[in-house]
Amino acid sequence: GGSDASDVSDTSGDTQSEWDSSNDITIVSREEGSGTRGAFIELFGIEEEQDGEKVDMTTEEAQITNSTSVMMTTVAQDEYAIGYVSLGSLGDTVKAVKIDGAQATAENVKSGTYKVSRPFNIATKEDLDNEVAKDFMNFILSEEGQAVITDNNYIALEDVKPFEGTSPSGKAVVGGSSSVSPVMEKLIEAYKGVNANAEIELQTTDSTTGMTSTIDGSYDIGMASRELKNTELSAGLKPTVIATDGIAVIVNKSSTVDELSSDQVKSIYTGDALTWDEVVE
Amino acid sequence: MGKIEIKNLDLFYDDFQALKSVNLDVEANKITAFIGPSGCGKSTLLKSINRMNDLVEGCRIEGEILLDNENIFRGMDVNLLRKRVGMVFQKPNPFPMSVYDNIAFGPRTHGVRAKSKLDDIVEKSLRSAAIWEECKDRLKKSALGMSGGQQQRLCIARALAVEPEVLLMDEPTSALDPISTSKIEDLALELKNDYTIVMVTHNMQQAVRISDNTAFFLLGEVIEYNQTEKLFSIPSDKRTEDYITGRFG
Amino acid sequence: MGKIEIKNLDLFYDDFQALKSVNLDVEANKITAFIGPSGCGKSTLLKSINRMNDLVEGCRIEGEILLDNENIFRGMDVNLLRKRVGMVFQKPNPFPMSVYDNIAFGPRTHGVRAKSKLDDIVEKSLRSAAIWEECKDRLKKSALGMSGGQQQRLCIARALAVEPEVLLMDEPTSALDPISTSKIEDLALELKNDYTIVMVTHNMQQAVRISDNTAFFLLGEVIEYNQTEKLFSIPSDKRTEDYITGRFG
Amino acid sequence: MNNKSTFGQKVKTYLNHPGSFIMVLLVMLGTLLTFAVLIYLVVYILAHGLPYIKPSLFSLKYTSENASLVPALINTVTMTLLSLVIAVPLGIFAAIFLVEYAKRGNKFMGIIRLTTETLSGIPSIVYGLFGMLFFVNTLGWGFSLLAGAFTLAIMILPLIMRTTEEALKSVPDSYREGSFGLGAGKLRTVFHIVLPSAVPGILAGVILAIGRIVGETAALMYTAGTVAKVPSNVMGSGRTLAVHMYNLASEGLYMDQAYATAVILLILVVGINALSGVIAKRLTKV
Amino acid sequence: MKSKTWNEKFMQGVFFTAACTSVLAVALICIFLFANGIPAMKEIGFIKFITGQRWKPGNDIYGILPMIVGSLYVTAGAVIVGVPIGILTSVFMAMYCPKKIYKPLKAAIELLAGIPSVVYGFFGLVVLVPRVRELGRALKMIGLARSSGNGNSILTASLLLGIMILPTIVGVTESAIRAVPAQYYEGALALGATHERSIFKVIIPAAKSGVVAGVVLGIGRAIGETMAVIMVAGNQARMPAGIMKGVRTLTANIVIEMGYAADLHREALIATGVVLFVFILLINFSVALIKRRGEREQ
Ligand SMILES: Nc1ncnc2c1ncn2[C@@H]1O[C@H](COP(=O)(O)OP(=O)(O)OP(=O)(O)O)[C@@H](O)[C@H]1O
Ligand SMILES: Nc1ncnc2c1ncn2[C@@H]1O[C@H](COP(=O)(O)OP(=O)(O)OP(=O)(O)O)[C@@H](O)[C@H]1O
Ligand SMILES: [Mg+2]
Ligand SMILES: [Mg+2]
Repeated sequence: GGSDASDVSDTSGDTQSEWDSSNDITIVSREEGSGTRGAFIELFGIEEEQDGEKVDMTTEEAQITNSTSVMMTTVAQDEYAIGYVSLGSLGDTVKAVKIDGAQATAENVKSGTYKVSRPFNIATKEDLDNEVAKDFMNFILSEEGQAVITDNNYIALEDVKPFEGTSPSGKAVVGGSSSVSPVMEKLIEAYKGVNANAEIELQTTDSTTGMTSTIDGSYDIGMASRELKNTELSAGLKPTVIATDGIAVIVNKSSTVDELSSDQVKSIYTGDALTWDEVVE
Repeated sequence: MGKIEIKNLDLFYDDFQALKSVNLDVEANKITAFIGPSGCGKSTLLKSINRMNDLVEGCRIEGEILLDNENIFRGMDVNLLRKRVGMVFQKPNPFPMSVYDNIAFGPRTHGVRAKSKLDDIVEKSLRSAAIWEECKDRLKKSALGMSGGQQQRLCIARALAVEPEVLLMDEPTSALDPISTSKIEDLALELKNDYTIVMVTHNMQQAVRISDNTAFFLLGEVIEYNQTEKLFSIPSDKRTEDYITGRFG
Repeated sequence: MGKIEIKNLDLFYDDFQALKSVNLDVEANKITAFIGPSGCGKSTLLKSINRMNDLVEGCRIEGEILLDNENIFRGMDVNLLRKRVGMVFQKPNPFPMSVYDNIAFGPRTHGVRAKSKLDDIVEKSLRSAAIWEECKDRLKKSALGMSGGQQQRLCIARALAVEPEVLLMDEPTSALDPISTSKIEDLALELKNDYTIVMVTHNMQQAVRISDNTAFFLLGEVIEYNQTEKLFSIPSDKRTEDYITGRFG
Repeated sequence: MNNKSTFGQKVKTYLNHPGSFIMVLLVMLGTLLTFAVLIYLVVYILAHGLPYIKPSLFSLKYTSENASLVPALINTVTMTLLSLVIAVPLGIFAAIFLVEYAKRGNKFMGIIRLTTETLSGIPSIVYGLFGMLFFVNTLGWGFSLLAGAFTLAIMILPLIMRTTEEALKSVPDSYREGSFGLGAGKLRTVFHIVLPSAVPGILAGVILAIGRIVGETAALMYTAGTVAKVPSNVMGSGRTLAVHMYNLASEGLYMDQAYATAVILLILVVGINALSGVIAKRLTKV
Repeated sequence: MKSKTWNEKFMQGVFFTAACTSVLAVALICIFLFANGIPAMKEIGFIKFITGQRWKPGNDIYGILPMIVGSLYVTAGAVIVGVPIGILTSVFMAMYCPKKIYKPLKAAIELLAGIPSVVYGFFGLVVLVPRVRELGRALKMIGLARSSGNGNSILTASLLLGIMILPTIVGVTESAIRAVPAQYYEGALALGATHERSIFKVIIPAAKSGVVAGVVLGIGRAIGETMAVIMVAGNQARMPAGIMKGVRTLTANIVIEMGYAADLHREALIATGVVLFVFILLINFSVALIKRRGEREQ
């Protein structure tokens, strides 16, 4: 991976004063529909059931961004901010807090002590007939493929077998979620190492485009950082989980907060707690 | 019978009548001068002769102009008309290209392609316009680099290159210095042997110096048309007299 | 001793010398005419008198111009100079605002704020420029809607509104019809009782009709400066004679 | 002696006219602000990007390791050429119609004016949506350079039309009269006299258009896609430099490379502007 | 006029066809946007869509009033920031700038227009946001504001957009000023007016319609700007709550959610595009009106 979201945390990092918990919390969230947000609100119980409908209770005051880097930069600059990012994107400009006592690491996700995670999905049509795509899928789900996943701080699947490729030649198009895209890029590069005949094109768009384009055939493999919707499943898409991604809750480095409980996170994100001293003492 | 016969010409710019039943015969191989105060319609009439007014939107013409007895508004190809009736403008307007290409533009337009033929035409036209000596060494250079007077003679040469029969000149010297002016006047006197020349001028002395016939215009009408000598010595109309003695204009 | 004394004035546009050691005294309460062929420097000298040439980049002046014995290039606030020496241009240039605001612009510039005072000035100036009757009912309407002749008189009124001592006019009638021209000429004759007037004209008859003194320019030099009558009847220089008899220009 | 107001005289003038003094201060202040912001921006980009311009950034192939911008650069050039090939002839011809052929007061001309102005005001995000709905989905071109190029072509069309129109209008009528006076027809006049004189102006418009193409993101994300390599043909997807930079930046993993790319983009923009100046000068010299 | 060769006629046809493309393009854009946006508006309820104050796509609640108001606020802010500076700069460029430095300055302004909006976005995020945040906290400390906001706010977005519309305003206004006949300026000077008085009392009023057109074009740019605003505006989909608080614009709404939207949500976003498009149409019509009035006055 490259470097940090921003080296400019120091613009406000010239901490003129001590971290003061009486300040308003700057809440940063991802956009509605984003896989990261979906997983986040579900796992922290921010999503509530009302009249048989799930309602996202995230406070309207939460600042919204559709980009991980904006999220990281904002939290890195603002001493009183809180946000969340994929574990794979976590850099050292921000601080990940412990949730219910558990550190946000791949091991803890795997062992189940850190519960905030979501699946990375790929989806294909049920009748996928692109040999390269099939072979590539096998690669992803193999030992070699999963090693790439682990290398990039995501949580690999269990019980995988070594790759037995058929080295078909041809072209496949993979496209969709920008969260999955960085690791997919690494997977493609690794796959080219074992099968030079294949050409795989990567389209970084978004989960929905990934799914719709797979349905209409312009992608062979779609990527989604969320669960598939019913309309997508009924259109003939078959999802496959290729990895698990932890979601780290992040705060500014100068924050004195190191640990939060699920309920505290929930009360922040539902807008019940407005200043830090309402959450921590 | 004249080379050009203008009969009952009315010309309107939209609703404004710029020419009022003008009748005028232009004699072949003579210089005819149009004089009159600003806005009286001199340029308008001149431009009608080679139908440059076609370009003006809202310009409407009634009456006829005959060139060698042929009505120029009926069935005559306007491009051929303009080839036969060349024009030189008040402000020298050489194209922004080389001297050579300026002269060759006309012949090329009318289908002359052969290099040798073009060379001949260019030299001949420049000679006729008395500017060959000055620019034979800079034929490939931009025409815009020449002085105003040279540019104007170049424009005359350009007009001559398509071998016209009539040459219309709209105040060809008004933007020029005295020396260039007299060069162009000499040139006009020379050219009238081969061409019929109609010239608008605001300089009455110029009309006296070079023209054979003079027409005096006022508010779109031809007030008086006569041999130049007569018109200036014994004007038959009071308004002509007022004008040539400088009482207005 | 004149109202304006021009002493050894040399003027350069970059390297080109447009005026060559000009010496000229302009008498108070007289009309002084500048005549000469195009490009001889008439406008240039006129503009020097109220330093409008300052605007031209690369324009350099040597010599002096005295207004009431004070050097206009030294220590005189150029804005106050221009208040004292008003100017009327060849093309009428009323501002794109109402007639009233056009006239009031100058007084307001010089600090007059009171409505009643402004009203007075506007009426007085328009009357002096002989245009009050024509526009008293349309004071609030745009000045651009007036005819060319009216616009020019409006510009004169505008110049008068700041109570200048000298009035410079650069071919003020050349864009106008005969009737407007004669109105402006009458106006000039009237105004000279209160103002010193310097006027450029390309119409020699106009100079004869209205000016007291005439200067004849050629290639940046004053060839002859004399009482108008004398200059036109017994020119002392051959070139003057050639010019006024129309041998060139 | 000089007739120009000396500094001392100027000060005196301003002392006499305090209102003018305030205005001149305001003008200077406003201008200073504008250029201060500009300089800050440029320095900011350079400071963040220059240190990260490394040879690996210019590898022939993009990988997640080198974040090379070469494919994106090639795509940018291709995209620019494609869009220009579509938009420039259309724009020039349309402008010729408006200036040389359409009659004054023509109703149709009013409509064209209005639509071109509308086009030039449409935000690029709306172009993106339209391009996706029309070229990508309805025409079935998929995410492709071609879909992107057509979208951009529509986007820059008004710019080309407008500048060409201005350029044609600024050709003195005396040239046209001269040509007609020699018996040349309209077509010959337009192509041999008017157009050549208008070339510098048209070129300026084309340069402006290139600037817009190079800097465009929103309209391309939904039409040309974001594949980080050079597609084998125009029906393939590829990302331009600006999109490349956006992608590098959005996941926060490649911020340094993103700034380095921004530097290259900036250099490109400056280069294009400078080039236009040079070409225009050449051409006007004849 | 009568006997045109076939060639002339053919080419005239070609020119005419080319001139029609812009009409065709606008028609296509209208058709495709409307065809995709209108059904969603119908389903949601046109009035509910435009005047609804809540936007919760997860629960099929689509009200874009907050975004409409947000766009208006941010644009107004951009105008307040950008217009005075832009006009003053254009006055400098047209009336003060020494010839020698004109070219580089002009090129610099063109450069300002050529910087991709993503770069502006990061600039805003890293440079403007912290400054505004500090300002907010300072205001709260001295008791001038109840809530400090966190830097991503209407104010920040306005500042950034104000900068981004500068080149548009400077460009158009400068040429409008230059188009004013020099005679007006000379006329004013000859009456003893100073340079400044001539400019601000005669030239700028004479260039009024051009200046206004430039401002309106700037407004168009500000409303349409996307990539940069997203990064600094906070993007809260609720009614704007003060200039130190965040806001979501119409464009941001589209770009932020397009990626994950499906079905009605996606159509609602396209409908947002339709609303944006209508805004731009209104702006363009007003520019056309202003211009026409300006021409009539001349
Ligand atoms: N294209 C046009 N549209 C409308 N009116 C025009 C047009 N051209 C000329 N006129 C008007 O027609 C009248 C005659 O104009 P013309 O140019 O023929 O005058 P002129 O005698 O050549 O004057 P000058 O000595 O100033 O050249 C003028 O009143 C002029 O305003
Ligand atoms: N701004 C300028 N820069 C360079 N040269 C100039 C400038 N203004 C005038 N000239 C030159 O100075 C000379 C005198 O010009 P001026 O305008 O004073 O002539 P004029 O006598 O008023 O002529 P006209 O009768 O044509 O108005 C001319 O050769 C002209 O080309
Ligand atoms: Mg004429
Ligand atoms: Mg003059």
